[in-house]
Amino acid sequence: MPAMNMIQALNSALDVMLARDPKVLIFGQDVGYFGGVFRVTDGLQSKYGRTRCFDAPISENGLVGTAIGMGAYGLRPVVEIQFADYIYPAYDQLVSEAAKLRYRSAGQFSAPLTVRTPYGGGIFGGQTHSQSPESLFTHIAGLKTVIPSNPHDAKGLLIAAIEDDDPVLFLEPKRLYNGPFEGWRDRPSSPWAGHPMAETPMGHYSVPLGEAAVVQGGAAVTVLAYGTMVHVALAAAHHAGIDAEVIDLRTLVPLDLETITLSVKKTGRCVIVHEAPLTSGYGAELAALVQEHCFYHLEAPIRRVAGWDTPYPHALEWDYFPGPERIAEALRAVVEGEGV
Amino acid sequence: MPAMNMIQALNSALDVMLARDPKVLIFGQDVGYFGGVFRVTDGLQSKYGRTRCFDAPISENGLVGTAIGMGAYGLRPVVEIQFADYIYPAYDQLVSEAAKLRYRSAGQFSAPLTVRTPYGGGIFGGQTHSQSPESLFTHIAGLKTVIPSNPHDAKGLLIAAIEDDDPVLFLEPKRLYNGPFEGWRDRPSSPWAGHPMAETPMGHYSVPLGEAAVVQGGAAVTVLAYGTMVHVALAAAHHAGIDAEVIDLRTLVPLDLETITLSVKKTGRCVIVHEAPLTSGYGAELAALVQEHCFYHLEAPIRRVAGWDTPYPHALEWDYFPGPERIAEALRAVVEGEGV
Amino acid sequence: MAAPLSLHIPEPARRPGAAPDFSGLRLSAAGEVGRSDPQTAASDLRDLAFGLIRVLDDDGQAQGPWRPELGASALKAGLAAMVLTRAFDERMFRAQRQGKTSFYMKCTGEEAIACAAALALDPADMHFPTYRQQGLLIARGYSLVDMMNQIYSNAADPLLGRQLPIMYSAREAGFFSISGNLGTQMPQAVGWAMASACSGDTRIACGWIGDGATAEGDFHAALTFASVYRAPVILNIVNNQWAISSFTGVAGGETTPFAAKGLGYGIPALRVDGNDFLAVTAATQWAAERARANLGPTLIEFVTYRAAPHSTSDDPARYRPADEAALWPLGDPILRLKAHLFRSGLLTEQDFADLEAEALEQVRAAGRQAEAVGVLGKSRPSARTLFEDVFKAPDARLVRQRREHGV
Amino acid sequence: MAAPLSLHIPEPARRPGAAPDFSGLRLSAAGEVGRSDPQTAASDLRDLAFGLIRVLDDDGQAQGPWRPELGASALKAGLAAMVLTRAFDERMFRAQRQGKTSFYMKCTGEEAIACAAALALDPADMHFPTYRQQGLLIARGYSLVDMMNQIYSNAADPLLGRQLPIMYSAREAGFFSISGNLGTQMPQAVGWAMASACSGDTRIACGWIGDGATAEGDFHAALTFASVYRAPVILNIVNNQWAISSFTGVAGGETTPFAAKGLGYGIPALRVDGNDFLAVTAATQWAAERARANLGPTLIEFVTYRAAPHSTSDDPARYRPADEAALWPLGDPILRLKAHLFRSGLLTEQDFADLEAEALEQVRAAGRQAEAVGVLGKSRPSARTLFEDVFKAPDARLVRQRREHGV
Ligand SMILES: Cc1ncc(C[n+]2csc(CCOP(=O)(O)OP(=O)(O)O)c2C)c(N)n1
Ligand SMILES: Cc1ncc(C[n+]2csc(CCOP(=O)(O)OP(=O)(O)O)c2C)c(N)n1
Ligand SMILES: [Mg+2]
Ligand SMILES: [Mg+2]
Repeated sequence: MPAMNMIQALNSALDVMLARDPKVLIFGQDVGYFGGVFRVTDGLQSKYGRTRCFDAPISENGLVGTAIGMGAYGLRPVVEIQFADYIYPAYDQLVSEAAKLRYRSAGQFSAPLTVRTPYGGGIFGGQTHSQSPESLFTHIAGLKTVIPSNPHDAKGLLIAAIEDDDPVLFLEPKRLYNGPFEGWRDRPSSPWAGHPMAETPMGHYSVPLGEAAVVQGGAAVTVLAYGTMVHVALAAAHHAGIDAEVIDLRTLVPLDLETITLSVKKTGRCVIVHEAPLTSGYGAELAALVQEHCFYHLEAPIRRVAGWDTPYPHALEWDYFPGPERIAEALRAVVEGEGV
Repeated sequence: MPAMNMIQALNSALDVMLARDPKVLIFGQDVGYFGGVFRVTDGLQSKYGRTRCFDAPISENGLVGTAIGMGAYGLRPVVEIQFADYIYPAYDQLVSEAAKLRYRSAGQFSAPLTVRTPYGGGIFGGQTHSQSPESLFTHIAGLKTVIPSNPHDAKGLLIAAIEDDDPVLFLEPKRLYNGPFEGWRDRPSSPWAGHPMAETPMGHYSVPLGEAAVVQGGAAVTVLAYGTMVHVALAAAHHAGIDAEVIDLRTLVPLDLETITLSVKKTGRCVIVHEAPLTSGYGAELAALVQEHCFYHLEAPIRRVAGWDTPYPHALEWDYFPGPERIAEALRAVVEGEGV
Repeated sequence: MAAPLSLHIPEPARRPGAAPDFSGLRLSAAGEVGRSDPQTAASDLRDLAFGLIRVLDDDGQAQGPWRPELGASALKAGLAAMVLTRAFDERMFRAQRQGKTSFYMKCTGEEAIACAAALALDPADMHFPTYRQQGLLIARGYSLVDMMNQIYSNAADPLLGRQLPIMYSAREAGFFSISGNLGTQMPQAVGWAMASACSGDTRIACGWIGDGATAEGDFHAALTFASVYRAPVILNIVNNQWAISSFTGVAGGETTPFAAKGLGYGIPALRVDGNDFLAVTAATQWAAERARANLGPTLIEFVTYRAAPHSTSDDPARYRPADEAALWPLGDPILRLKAHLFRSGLLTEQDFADLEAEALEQVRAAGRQAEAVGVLGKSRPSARTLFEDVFKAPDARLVRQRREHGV
Repeated sequence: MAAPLSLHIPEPARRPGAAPDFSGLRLSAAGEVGRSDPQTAASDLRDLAFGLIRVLDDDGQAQGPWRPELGASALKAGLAAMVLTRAFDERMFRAQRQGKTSFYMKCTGEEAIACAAALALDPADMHFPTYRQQGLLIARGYSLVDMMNQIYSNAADPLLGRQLPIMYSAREAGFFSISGNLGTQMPQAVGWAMASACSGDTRIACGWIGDGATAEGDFHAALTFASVYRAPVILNIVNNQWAISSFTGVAGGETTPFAAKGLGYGIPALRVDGNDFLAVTAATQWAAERARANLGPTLIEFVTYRAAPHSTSDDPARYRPADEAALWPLGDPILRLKAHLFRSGLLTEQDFADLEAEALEQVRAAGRQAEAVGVLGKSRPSARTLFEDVFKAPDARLVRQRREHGV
């Protein structure tokens, strides 16, 4: 099984799906001849032709709007939004249209599109190349939200998303494209090669939507994370020397609540980590659910470690990014049962 | 002090501000000559002239985008979005621009606009005249979100919002425009006249942003609500015969966490109510905060009573709307300490 | 020192109390505007956006190069569809006033547009309508009972009571699910057409939007994508002079016709008398011929007048002269086609009276059937359906919520 | 049975390995396009969107009716601003390559547009730029050191290290805060202009957008609002032929010039040689005169070429012929103005060499000053500032978070 980085794994997923299903097509800014600014669609236009993978105008509402029409026709469009920070012009089409089409037409029409977009920080991208908007979509009934944390899952989840009959927002942690990232600002970054989850089958396979992965067993505390933060959380637990059970959610909607509650009922403690700002982040939903479902097992308040409630900065990126020290501190506090 | 309904109170706030501050102007669809589809701007164009209150194209991004430019110039625009369900085309301008302008320009420019919009259900408006999108805005650093529950507060809060130097989203519970609503689908609706909070001073006053109101003291459980749900929660507590302390948040951001924690520490129990879908609704943030800050005082899991995670229906509106029975049941469960 | 700047706030001359004034309306005589071959390059078609394509003159005669080839039965089918549409509107508006439903919207005065377009296109073509194209369904012979069941949101509503009345969806009738959010359907229509072209299909799409809603960003997106990929789509603007209380000047129509928007995208654009069944037919056929020949999109502005209130929630007496509708210079589309059929000897007064009576009876019969199922509040879909179709299969959370609701 | 449909996917002839091909470019000779009085009605100005307003011919002579009245010092100031802009770009691009910052974007080949526009408008007018208008700041004499401090995100960055490099904001220089989100500034520019007009002010606004970004809905919103309220605003499209790897055909420019977009809104539109300092000046003055006379907005398309990579993250060799920039038919804006000054006897080779040397020295001196404060990663604003300016005053939550962060 070849080792792939996340870009190669995503490219492979698209390649597999273009080959298997003539209804799949890809469009977005710079994805055609050029192969995408992150090279995720590299080589696909020349392999499958211009009507299967092509450039689109800089109009995110047009991208998603036309993809909905294509989906209603019967195709399975995969759309790339160049950065998640630029998804807002398409917000109405996603929220009012893609998410509600099946419901409002009582199943006559549906919008089986996949919207891929790189998200998250850690690359000195400033406020418009670093955002994590996932919770703005998890609130919307009718949308699924998927976030992989490694090449193997990225490919399998992307295939599952494309094959899914409902609209899926597929957020790609761009900080993980070329290698895992533990969040230490001053240590050299490592490539994916050598990481067990870089082992990625060449052909078709899928990782089902709605199944979390327990990436590290542990007894002291449950850590809920996704995307880049899975790796940062692991590093933090190691750093703090705490026996944490780390769960990679993989899909936020549908959520694998069972795996979460099973773990929290065992550990009695929970820390939730994300890059997005704290207030109304997805961590809020997770905390609400965990206290609802595990109240009588909890031995300390659930803590959230998240981005601050400010826009994403540039120079002070490492003061914003919820790195291993901040997470480690929360782990310690929760294990010691500290209130706020 | 005259009794006003909420429409009159809002109209009075706008009237007061147009008269006091030449920098205030109002625009939006049908707000000029016609006075707005809900009549909130009735009479203002003829009183203050066409450049102070005028119709705008059906372009919500244009509405908010031009208002930001006006704000940067030095005016205080008040924009009306005809229904909150139509705010999504303006989402990018609100999230990427209005919310971040002061920050990214290090205070050189700001966007002191107020975006008024009717929200919420209970009027058989179907999925595009009933939504409650508040949590899509509470996640955005740099935006304030205000929701009044009665005429007196509506006027005072709207004045405070217009006078505020930051962008404010002002959500008007349209079900309360003409009278309080307790959520009983089959009882006749009553007008505001006679309700103590309909007493509304004629002139200038403000209700500060960030201060919740304890609308009913109680010892058994704390209920957090805003907008229409304040009245439904009161009805539910009455119906269940439970001595609930009901808090009207009034502003979601900035949040009056102190009033909340004080109450929950006293009652040891908490129910949160909103019309918006459950997942990633503002109730999630409230639940997360309450368990964080009151963990060692809580005697039962916090419950959220909210809209289901479906689009807003038409015929089945009363199966969707979190009415007094559903709330009463949650109150009982929390008082009895039931887990989920 | 420069003179102070001032802002122009557009305001129609015609408000309550003032006399109706249509002097600003750019009109052409019937038959006046030349007809270019549909194969003509877009750049040679710019004038069509500024004229007004008309076929029927004041005497009901068909004039000029845009005269479509329509046989007697097609003309009568068109008239019948318009009459039925108007009768349906009348009844359902009244039904709302009687408390049988929450909301209704009429298309009175605009019937020619949807009815002619429906008949000029192929039944397999897909329309992406807005809320004032009930004529499409009616002309395509869609069940009036199903429309009423939708309006009554009752147990037989094909949309399971989920949508506001009149927000139909009828896939089999080539009628896309209507959205309450203005403009969103336009890029969707373009995407559907792109998909059809990608797939080597022969079906084309047709998007519909009001004059006011052209200001939405989605309208621009639709024109851009249609132009870039030469999508086989017809993009129709129904300019009925009003967007609730706002006149066309508030949407940018004060100085330039809406059709001219096409020119900046290299999209051929026609400005057409929307109350002229024959002109609507001809323009639609012309655009369809271009689309089917891979010549790409056409933008059509249909000039008409919203004779009815915006909706049952509206009172136009508050913002326009009471007699404006009556003085609208392009007349009534039903009376104009009727006059043409008279003139051509294809119809008698008795035939027309029969047509009207038949329409009324059809509507009444449908009404009885729908009301037998029940009206809003008296009959409704099972509460279980509330939790269905959010996704193809419900996730665990929806199952939990359904259970919590006890259904 | 109809023939199958097919989709048109626009693709430039010119890709790596192919020869540059500008045959599709609509050009006019210098002096060829007539100049209408700025008072002319928009409807009489439609042709200007399809021509190409040019003043400087191949010999550096100023031709035709659009020749602006510019004295020697104004011309030299323009040349100096362009030379300085290019020198600044060179140095900062290199600084990024040296790891001194995260990102940079050059405007090489496009200098005439921002520099001429800055000098043609009043210093009190407000620009709403996108990221390739550094020439505005430089021509307006804004501090190079402050620009560099912003680029280095250091402790002296006027924007407190919050923004990506080159996303300047300089209120005092009439330069609005740049957003990374394409197109959003356009309706904001219109709003600012509306506010100025509402207030009886005399200042006008000027919005800037790239060819690719005209596809955004905000561009349509800007044109709509500008048209409806006749806002005193100039809306500039910088058509530099590329949007990262996408040629103008992907933005709808294959069949129609971008300037033509104005026509559908009744907005006069000019298509202008963007590499011709005099043409840019003349067009800007013309538009400003209209705006100041309450005649409303003007749309200008500046035709130019993005000679540099899109940004430091880009490699254009992957998607366009290597020698395309060199063969661009409208030449280099600096060399063209230089030739004009030569020809007019206002400049010698030595003068020009001095100008270049001076620019280099200015940039170097500024560089030393900024680097003395520090480059990215070596110097930064206080962490406390992270929590400031979210609101005018922090809410309790931000205070809590700042405390939690220990600053
Ligand atoms: C995005 C959005 N904004 C606002 C509205 C509210 N609204 C409903 S209809 C309407 C007027 C539309 O006018 P027009 O497009 O001319 O169509 P007409 O009603 O005249 O057929 C408005 C503003 C909406 N439905 N969607
Ligand atoms: C809303 C949005 N979508 C996408 C992007 C990513 N992006 C940045 S620059 C660019 C190309 C812009 O091209 P153009 O408008 O022609 O300007 P130019 O770079 O040529 O000056 C793109 C797609 C963005 N910044 N904002
Ligand atoms: Mg209209
Ligand atoms: Mg460009």
